[in-house]
Amino acid sequence: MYSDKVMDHFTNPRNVGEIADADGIGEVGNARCGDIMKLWIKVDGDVITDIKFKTFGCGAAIATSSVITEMAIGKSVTEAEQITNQQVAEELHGLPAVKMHCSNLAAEALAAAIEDYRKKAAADSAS
Amino acid sequence: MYSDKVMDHFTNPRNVGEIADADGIGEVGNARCGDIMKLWIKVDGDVITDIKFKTFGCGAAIATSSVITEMAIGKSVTEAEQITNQQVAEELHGLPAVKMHCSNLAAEALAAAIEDYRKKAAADSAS
Amino acid sequence: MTEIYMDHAATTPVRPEVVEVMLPYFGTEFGNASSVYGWGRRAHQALDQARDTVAELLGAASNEIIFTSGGSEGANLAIKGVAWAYQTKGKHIITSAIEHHAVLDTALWLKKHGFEVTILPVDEEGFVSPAEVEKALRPDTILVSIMHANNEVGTIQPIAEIGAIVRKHGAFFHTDAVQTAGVLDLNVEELNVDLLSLSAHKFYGPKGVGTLYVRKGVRLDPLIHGGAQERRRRAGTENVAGIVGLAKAFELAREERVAENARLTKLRDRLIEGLQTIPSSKVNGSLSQRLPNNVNVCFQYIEGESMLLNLDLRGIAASSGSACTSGSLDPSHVLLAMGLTHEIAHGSLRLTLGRDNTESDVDFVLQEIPVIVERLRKMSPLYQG
Amino acid sequence: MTEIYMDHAATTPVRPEVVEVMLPYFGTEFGNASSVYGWGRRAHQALDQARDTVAELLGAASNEIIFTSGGSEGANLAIKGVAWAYQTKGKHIITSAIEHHAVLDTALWLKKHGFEVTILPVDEEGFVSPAEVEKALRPDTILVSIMHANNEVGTIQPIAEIGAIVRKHGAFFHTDAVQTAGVLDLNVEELNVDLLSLSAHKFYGPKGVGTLYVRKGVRLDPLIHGGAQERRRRAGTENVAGIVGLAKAFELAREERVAENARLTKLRDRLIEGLQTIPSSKVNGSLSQRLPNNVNVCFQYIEGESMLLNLDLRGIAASSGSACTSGSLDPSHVLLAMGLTHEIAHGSLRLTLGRDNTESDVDFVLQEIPVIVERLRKMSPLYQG
Ligand SMILES: Cc1ncc(COP(=O)(O)O)c(C=O)c1O
Ligand SMILES: Cc1ncc(COP(=O)(O)O)c(C=O)c1O
Repeated sequence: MYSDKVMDHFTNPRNVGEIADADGIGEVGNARCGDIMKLWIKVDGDVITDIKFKTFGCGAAIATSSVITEMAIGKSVTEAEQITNQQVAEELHGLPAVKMHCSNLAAEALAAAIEDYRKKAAADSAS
Repeated sequence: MYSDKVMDHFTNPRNVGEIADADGIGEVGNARCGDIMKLWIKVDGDVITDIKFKTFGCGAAIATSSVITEMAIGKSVTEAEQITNQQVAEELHGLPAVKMHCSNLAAEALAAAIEDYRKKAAADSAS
Repeated sequence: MTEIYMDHAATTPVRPEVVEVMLPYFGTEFGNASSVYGWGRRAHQALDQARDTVAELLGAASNEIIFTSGGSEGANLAIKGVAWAYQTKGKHIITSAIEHHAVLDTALWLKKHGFEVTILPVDEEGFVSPAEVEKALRPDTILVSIMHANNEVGTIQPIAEIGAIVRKHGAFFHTDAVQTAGVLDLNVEELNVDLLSLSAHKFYGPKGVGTLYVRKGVRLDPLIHGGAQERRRRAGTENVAGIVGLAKAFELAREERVAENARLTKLRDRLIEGLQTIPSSKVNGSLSQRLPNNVNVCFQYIEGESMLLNLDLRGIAASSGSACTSGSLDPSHVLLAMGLTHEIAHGSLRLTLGRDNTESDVDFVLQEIPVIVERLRKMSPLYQG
Repeated sequence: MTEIYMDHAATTPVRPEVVEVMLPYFGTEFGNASSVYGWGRRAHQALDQARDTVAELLGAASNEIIFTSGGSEGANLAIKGVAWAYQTKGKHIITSAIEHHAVLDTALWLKKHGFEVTILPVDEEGFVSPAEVEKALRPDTILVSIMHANNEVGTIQPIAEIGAIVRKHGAFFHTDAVQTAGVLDLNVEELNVDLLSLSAHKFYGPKGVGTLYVRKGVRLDPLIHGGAQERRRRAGTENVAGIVGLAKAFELAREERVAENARLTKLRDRLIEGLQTIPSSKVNGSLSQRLPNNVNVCFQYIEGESMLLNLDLRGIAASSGSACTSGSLDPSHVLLAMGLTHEIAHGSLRLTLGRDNTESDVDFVLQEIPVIVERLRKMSPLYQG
């Protein structure tokens, strides 16, 4: 049902954890649907230098969270922001149809984290 | 589906044929239902001395015709008249349920032959 | 006594090659195809593969294939499924007088539930007329169901032509292909059908498993509600062994089809020719548009079952009318619809050939039947021979 | 890697003794049970014998037994069959919130067709209250359908008590016994049921075959119309091999039932005890009225599928909620009906034991699960461990 790449990321998820002094935090999903993703990013200049995640969810949810951390790291926030759920699924060599909508929230979680980073940065420069 | 006794009478039917100078002839059933029985009887005194049948019909129809000829021969017409379809079925060690109504007409054929005999006898004595 | 089986339209033995591919799914590969772990995934793969095979053989897409428990369920699902799903669009259904009871009785049941049913007549060879179908079609006709080939007399209907007419009028078209699957080329595009049902045990697969093809876009209310199997159109834990067996049997039949049909046609024609020499006999059905394995003859003055019993005593397995309704005493509704009288219809004999039949089987049958017919006629009050 | 199968509520392997009795009916004894000749009569005899066996095991008469294609068809036939046959008497049906979808979805479909459906709640252990059934019964109630034991949490309902109430009010009573057939004693008299459905593949028989018991006098509209099989209540060429297999498997299960249940209960309790030591875990379902092979636990903060995948990677086959609906993303409707929150219901794990499981299997599972739970919790944003 899952590709080898999904299983690889599920079995050995990259960048699990939290960042204590994160520059941005994004959280999407809810327990009702069975998927919650939380992403922490560290930004230096405009570049994402560190990223960590925690996920409550199925195999697809964990694998998408893991793979997006690899996709985002080293990218500028503007680039990272443009990653779509579709690209995440492709990076994992596809996801089962039933998982495409609910469990593929990683791009949204990343976007939320970047938005949070932007808000904080704006607040910082305003203060 | 059929008892051994049914199969015996079906395979080796007794008294098949016609009686040219019969004292009574009975015919029941119709081709629409798939069963027609015709019985010829010869009566001496009050006793059935000979009996023959022809049947268009299924295995049960042929076997019941055959067995009733054996049951009736040597009996007085009054006794023979009292043979029921149920007795015919019992004599054959039973019939499949689906065959009990349609193909078990032999007693009726015999009764019809006896009625015919009575009518003729009455006509003869009246003339 | 050698036993000769000539009732392949009733059912067929499962081929050893088919049993072989089924066996693992009883044992080591017994998983539920809905489960996520290894056993479940392997069962699911087996289903996917069977589905692809069947789809390809029908010229269909895999997601247009529903596995059922046989031909009867397939016909019921097709007809009730479309009827309930489209009842707001229309309530008129068209079928023919010679359909299998799985179609006819389903249509009549729907009639009790507010649907209107038109039952088309057939001609003396058993053909449904495409022109009659066109005349019967109405704006509120939602479904037409005409069988591909008849199980009793073997007449093959002009399905592609009827399908084109039905499509033009915007109704859906189901064909009961239970007797043609594995025998004729079944391409759903060429046949112009929207739904097609078949049953594995008629082509050397297992009993209790069948297929309903449903064209993409045709909605169906499920007949069996419950789990999410078969894309929510047929609930129930999938009969993996049976489905794998169906696909294998279908594949084998279609590979061997052309050569086997040629062989059977020769045997069939030899049988027909031989039986026609019996006085007061009549071959039923079309001689040109006929299943390669079907022989159906009426012998006047005698009744079918007594003939079958005599044949059985000589080791020959045959049928009189449809095996499914042999519990009934009515003569075949198919023969009556073709204009035969009750009396003659009662005397019908069906011989359907198969893989195991040889020329010497045919010759043995041709030797026995005249004797039996003669014997029974001598007993018959209708015969003035 | 050793593979441990602990999903016997989803399906079971066919026992070799069962496959063995089935095999002849694929090959030499392939006849259509409706045919009059030798092959047909022998197939018919095999059916009769299977029917007698099943009837006896249920405390029923042979003519009260209908063979189906499985549990889902059985439930659909029972519910739709009674509903259509008695719709002029009344249109009210009662069932419970924790039924299998084969029952629930059927009832909901009938609702679309003008029937009224009352869905009874359950308590936190999954019990339907007989008093609630009595309150829900109305003069126009024609059918009540309550499952014998739940497939997810294993809670066994007070069927005999509910049945007595239903009978007093003049409605018919169906129980879905798919999870209890072969496990509990099923006597239709003692259970006070009018209809009872079961499925062979849950007790080491083949997939695609089941039984519906229908008490004499209860009328049913067929679900599958057509031939005269099963006394006109279920058309279609009989799956002789499958039916013979069902009877054999049922017989074996009932012979071994008492000893096997004792063995399984011990394993089950060992599992439950071990899993309860994991923090923030909760056993679902009744502890006293429970299937001997069922374990169902929720682990807070983690999600079921990711647990199943991890177990699969360690060679352990288990389930989360019902296998039939694992295509869905909703948590179990059973756990929600028992009052669990969505969040907790998503973290459920079902382990169902069977003939092949040993104490060392249990110990291996008890060693693996805490590691997996810990690992997933560490990844979970909900866990503040
Ligand atoms: C309680 C219950 N009812 C009905 C069914 C349906 O049975 P089947 O899959 O054989 O159709 C199942 C199993 O899937 C079940 O567990
Ligand atoms: C033309 C036709 N349709 C439908 C059926 C029903 O198929 P099944 O017995 O597999 O349900 C049959 C055979 O019995 C048939 O010959």
